Amino acid sequence: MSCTADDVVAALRAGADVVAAHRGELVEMDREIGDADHGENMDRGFRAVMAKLDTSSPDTPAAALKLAATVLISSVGGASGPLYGTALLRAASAAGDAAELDGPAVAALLQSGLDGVVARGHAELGDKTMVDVLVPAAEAAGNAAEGGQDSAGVLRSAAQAAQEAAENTRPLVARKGRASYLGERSAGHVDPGARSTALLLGAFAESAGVRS
Amino acid sequence: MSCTADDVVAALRAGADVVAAHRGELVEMDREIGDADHGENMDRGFRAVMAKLDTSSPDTPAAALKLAATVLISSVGGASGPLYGTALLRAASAAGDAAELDGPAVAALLQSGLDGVVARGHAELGDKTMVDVLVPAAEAAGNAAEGGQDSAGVLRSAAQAAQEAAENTRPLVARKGRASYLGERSAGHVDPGARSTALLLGAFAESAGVRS
Amino acid sequence: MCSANTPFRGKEALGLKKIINDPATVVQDALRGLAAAHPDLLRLRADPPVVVRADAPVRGQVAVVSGGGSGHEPLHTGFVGPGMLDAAVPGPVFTSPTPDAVQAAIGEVDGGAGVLLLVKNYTGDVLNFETAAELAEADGIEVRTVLVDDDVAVRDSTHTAGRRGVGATVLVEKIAGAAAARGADVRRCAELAQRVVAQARSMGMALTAPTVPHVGEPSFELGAQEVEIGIGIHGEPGRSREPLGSAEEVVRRLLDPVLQDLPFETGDEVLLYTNSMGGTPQMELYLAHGIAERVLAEHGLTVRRRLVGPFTTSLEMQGMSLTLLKLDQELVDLWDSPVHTAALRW
Amino acid sequence: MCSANTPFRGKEALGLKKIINDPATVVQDALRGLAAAHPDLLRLRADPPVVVRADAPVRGQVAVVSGGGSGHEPLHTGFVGPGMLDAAVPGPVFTSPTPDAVQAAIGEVDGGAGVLLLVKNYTGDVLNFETAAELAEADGIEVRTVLVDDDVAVRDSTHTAGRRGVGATVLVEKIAGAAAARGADVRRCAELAQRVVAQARSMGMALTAPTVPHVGEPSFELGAQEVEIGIGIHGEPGRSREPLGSAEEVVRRLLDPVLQDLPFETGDEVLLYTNSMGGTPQMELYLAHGIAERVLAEHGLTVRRRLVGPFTTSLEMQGMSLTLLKLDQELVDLWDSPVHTAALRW
Ligand SMILES: Nc1ncnc2c1ncn2[C@@H]1O[C@H](COP(=O)(O)OP(=O)(O)O)[C@@H](O)[C@H]1O
Ligand SMILES: Nc1ncnc2c1ncn2[C@@H]1O[C@H](COP(=O)(O)OP(=O)(O)O)[C@@H](O)[C@H]1O
Ligand SMILES: [Mg+2]
Ligand SMILES: [Mg+2]
Ligand SMILES: [Mg+2]
Ligand SMILES: [Mg+2]
Repeated sequence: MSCTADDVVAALRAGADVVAAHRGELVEMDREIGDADHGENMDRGFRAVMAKLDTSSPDTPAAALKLAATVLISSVGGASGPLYGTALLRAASAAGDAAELDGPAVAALLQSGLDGVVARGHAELGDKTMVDVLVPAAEAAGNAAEGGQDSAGVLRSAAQAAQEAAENTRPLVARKGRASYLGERSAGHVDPGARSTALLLGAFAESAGVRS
Repeated sequence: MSCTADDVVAALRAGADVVAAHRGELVEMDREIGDADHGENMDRGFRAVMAKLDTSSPDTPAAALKLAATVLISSVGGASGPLYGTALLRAASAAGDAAELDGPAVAALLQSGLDGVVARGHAELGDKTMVDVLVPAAEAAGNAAEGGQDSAGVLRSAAQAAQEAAENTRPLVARKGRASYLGERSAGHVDPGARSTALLLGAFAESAGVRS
Repeated sequence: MCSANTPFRGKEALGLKKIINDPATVVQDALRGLAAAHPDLLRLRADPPVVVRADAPVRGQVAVVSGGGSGHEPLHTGFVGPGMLDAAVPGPVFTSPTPDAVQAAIGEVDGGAGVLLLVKNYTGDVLNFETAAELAEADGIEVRTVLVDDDVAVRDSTHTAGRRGVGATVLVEKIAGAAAARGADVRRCAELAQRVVAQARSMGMALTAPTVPHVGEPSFELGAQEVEIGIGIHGEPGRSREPLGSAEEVVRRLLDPVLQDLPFETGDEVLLYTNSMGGTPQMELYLAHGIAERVLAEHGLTVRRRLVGPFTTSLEMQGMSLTLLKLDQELVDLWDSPVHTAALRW
Repeated sequence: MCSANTPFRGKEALGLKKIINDPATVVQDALRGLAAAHPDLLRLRADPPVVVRADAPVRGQVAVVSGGGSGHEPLHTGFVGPGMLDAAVPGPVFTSPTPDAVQAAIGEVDGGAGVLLLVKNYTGDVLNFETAAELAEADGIEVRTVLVDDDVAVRDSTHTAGRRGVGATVLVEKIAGAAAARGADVRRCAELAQRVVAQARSMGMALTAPTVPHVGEPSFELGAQEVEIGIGIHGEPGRSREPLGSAEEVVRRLLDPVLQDLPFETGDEVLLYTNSMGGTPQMELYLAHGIAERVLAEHGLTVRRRLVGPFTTSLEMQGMSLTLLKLDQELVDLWDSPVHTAALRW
């Protein structure tokens, strides 16, 4: 199976649902090592994306991704808004005007998204940010695509890697983002942005799996 | 026995001790229906009186009372400072230049003090103030003096009446002083100024009893 | 000696969570900081402490003096300076200053044109300032006293202590100070102050209680969603305890009795003073102010002047009060006159 | 739709003890009150909300714009007006505004002489303002950005997010605004702002935590006598937890790292800014200020200018920060230049 514009929209809806369901958890995680708004920010952003999708129907995957990107940038604020926004913008560029995305295309999208986040936020692996999830997720996606998986399979692999990678941020000492102000005291907590990335990838994969 | 300048000074010392010992209680009583400073105010004032007595030795009862009055006025602040100060000033005037005070003289002093408080604060019986203690105390003192008691006996009668009168302020609704702002909610608490008056009269009586 | 038996309870013993050294010296320590911060505006006369305008006495000009217990800052010390107070007399926390402190203040600022005492109507303040006025008059200084009693939370009656002075105090100090700066005589300054008192009404509420340093525990206890309506500014409990409700409800509960009391009428022009009790953040205060402006517009009142901020506080207490002053052109002009103090400046 | 599954948690559900109507609209509601209170100074552009100087754009003058998450009031909205900010962009509570809000602000105030963006150094603010600057430049507006990063509680390094912007922000806004009002070009305004950043250092502490309206519980928990040293202004926990100690100890714990960092040296002239985090009453703040003046004198520093008050706050958080700015005559002159805003005026 390949991934159409409708599939991307469905994935975004699944993303909005998972963010809404985990809003409190993400706020609490950010309260521990940040400023207690990550769940609020993400929820505000994804609600805005949903509201926008009520009145517009993007006709390519790229258009859907770009819509989400611009709405997130103009509604989230905070660090995560521009970072997720950039990731989706870059993914949209990578999707070009294709009507459907196959496994390798989805893997390439993820890699582009990751590159966008790094270009914007300058975080390295181990800085305890969403990058710590995106790197192994993009790598797993690439491997799955090389192994001949379709778009749903690629997303499944990315989501699995992401799940574990988010948990692996727990022992790290943050060097980027607000948690870095805590120094050593940031260790012992999962990074909220890492967690939301894993949640989103999980929701995307599940949505793709159901529809495929 | 009659009451000399030294006896007045000893009574003031006993007053300072009882105020210091009940400082917290008076603060707590004032916290309930006032602004939580009556114990603090009285303690500050009586410490100042003691400090003054370290360097001066009044040679008549009137001089001792006047010393206490002026120090209280210039160190207590709040409502109780001018009221106790005025009471002692009036008592000093009533004492004239007598070297010793007999029973009737002590009773007259108490009445003068009460008159001063009423002149200054315009409180009536039942307004839930120190007046509610001073009125029965002065009356008991007058009766005791008429009954032939000496100064110690007069003070003992005043103190006994005061003790009961303070407790009797509990059900009253305050109409003067800070507790009046509470309206009906002031009922159910003993008035702190009534309590400090009873404590002071008790200490004066005990001091007189010991020395006589 | 008694002092040996009762060593002063220090900050640690009280478990006080405050940025202070010693509850016994907190007022003086804060005054030293105030004087250090504003050497151009004021100076500190020590023992009894009085905050005096730097260039006092101003010859030939009425001196305006106020004071009262500490813990309401910037009231009164933050209002010392040209166009407002010539001196402020800070008592201990929530306790009136003594007559000799007030007398010292009068002595520092009397410029030969008389002294106006602005006194919040609390028994302690009234009695202590009264004595000081008598002493100063005995020294040949012309003294007038105006009592401020604007708090509609307290039922007024000749048989009670009367209403408390709260928010209107700042307005009275500003307007009387402006009149003095313009050369009005002491009688006229007192008349204007009296007019502000007559035309101003206030009502306050608290979400939390203040903790007086020497007491060490909150002045009253409130439930998680309970507020004190009709709170004073001394940590004295309010008139009633009620559930918090929305900001809209809070503002209406404060404004309704204020509007009825004077009464304020359609077409009146007013000054609206939205005051934080200290701990309420600016976000909540402006939010409440916006609602109050809307409610007054509903009543056909025109808000011509505003004051929003923590000006009449009760230590760290969270809560707010609303004060309405009926304006006329003369009061507007006096309000607009220049003022240069630590807390109000234009 | 997801919104049906997660109805916004209202004030009652959260058990919030705040004077607000709804956590979802608290920022807008407060801005409406601000605009109602200061019609002469500023106006509110709605959706995205931007607070704009009443007479903007000022033709031919550099426009100075700042912003960031709400909850730090009067920062930044209280500093909009002649001599300081042309616009402030308030984000949600403790959350950076979005690029389109910043872009809207730039559009409202650009007077043809370029726009200076003053941005506190937090990843979110940096990224969102950066995007806005790119968008404005694409529209042909000359934009310069100066990052404020004065918090010595955060160790600086190229491998981290860098230092936070805290107290110095007010000083930068005042001085850059004064330069713009005097007709300096945008390059020069940016240079001056940069110089203030380079010469300013801050350190803060908290006695209590703020409660973000949409969160409903305090941002961190502290023991009865515990304080957070090196606190930020977003409810993010500080660098370490320590026993409170005396005010003297508190002030030294804040000043020592500040003094060492620049370093400040004997003979330096400085501006000392003693800031309340919101809930700390003025009495404690001035008390701490007085100690700080004394400690600086011990180090041979001359305090030439002061600012004392709640200007860089974190909702109702109790605590304080100290900021030291090394002065030269040019900075003193710019500091002294007229300013007319809701929160600073002279
Ligand atoms: N420089 C960065 N690079 C990548 N991710 C970052 C960076 N800074 C922060 N983040 C991510 O953003 C998350 C925080 O987002 P959020 O709480 O919404 O914004 P803010 O920190 O502005 O409050 C962090 O948990 C982290 O994963
Ligand atoms: N008008 C008055 N007449 C007589 N006593 C009064 C009057 N007003 C107050 N008091 C007494 O003063 C006491 C309070 O004293 P204190 O707490 O020291 O002063 P304040 O009320 O100014 O804080 C009251 O308990 C009451 O007994
Ligand atoms: Mg956050
Ligand atoms: Mg009292
Ligand atoms: Mg008192
Ligand atoms: Mg944030």
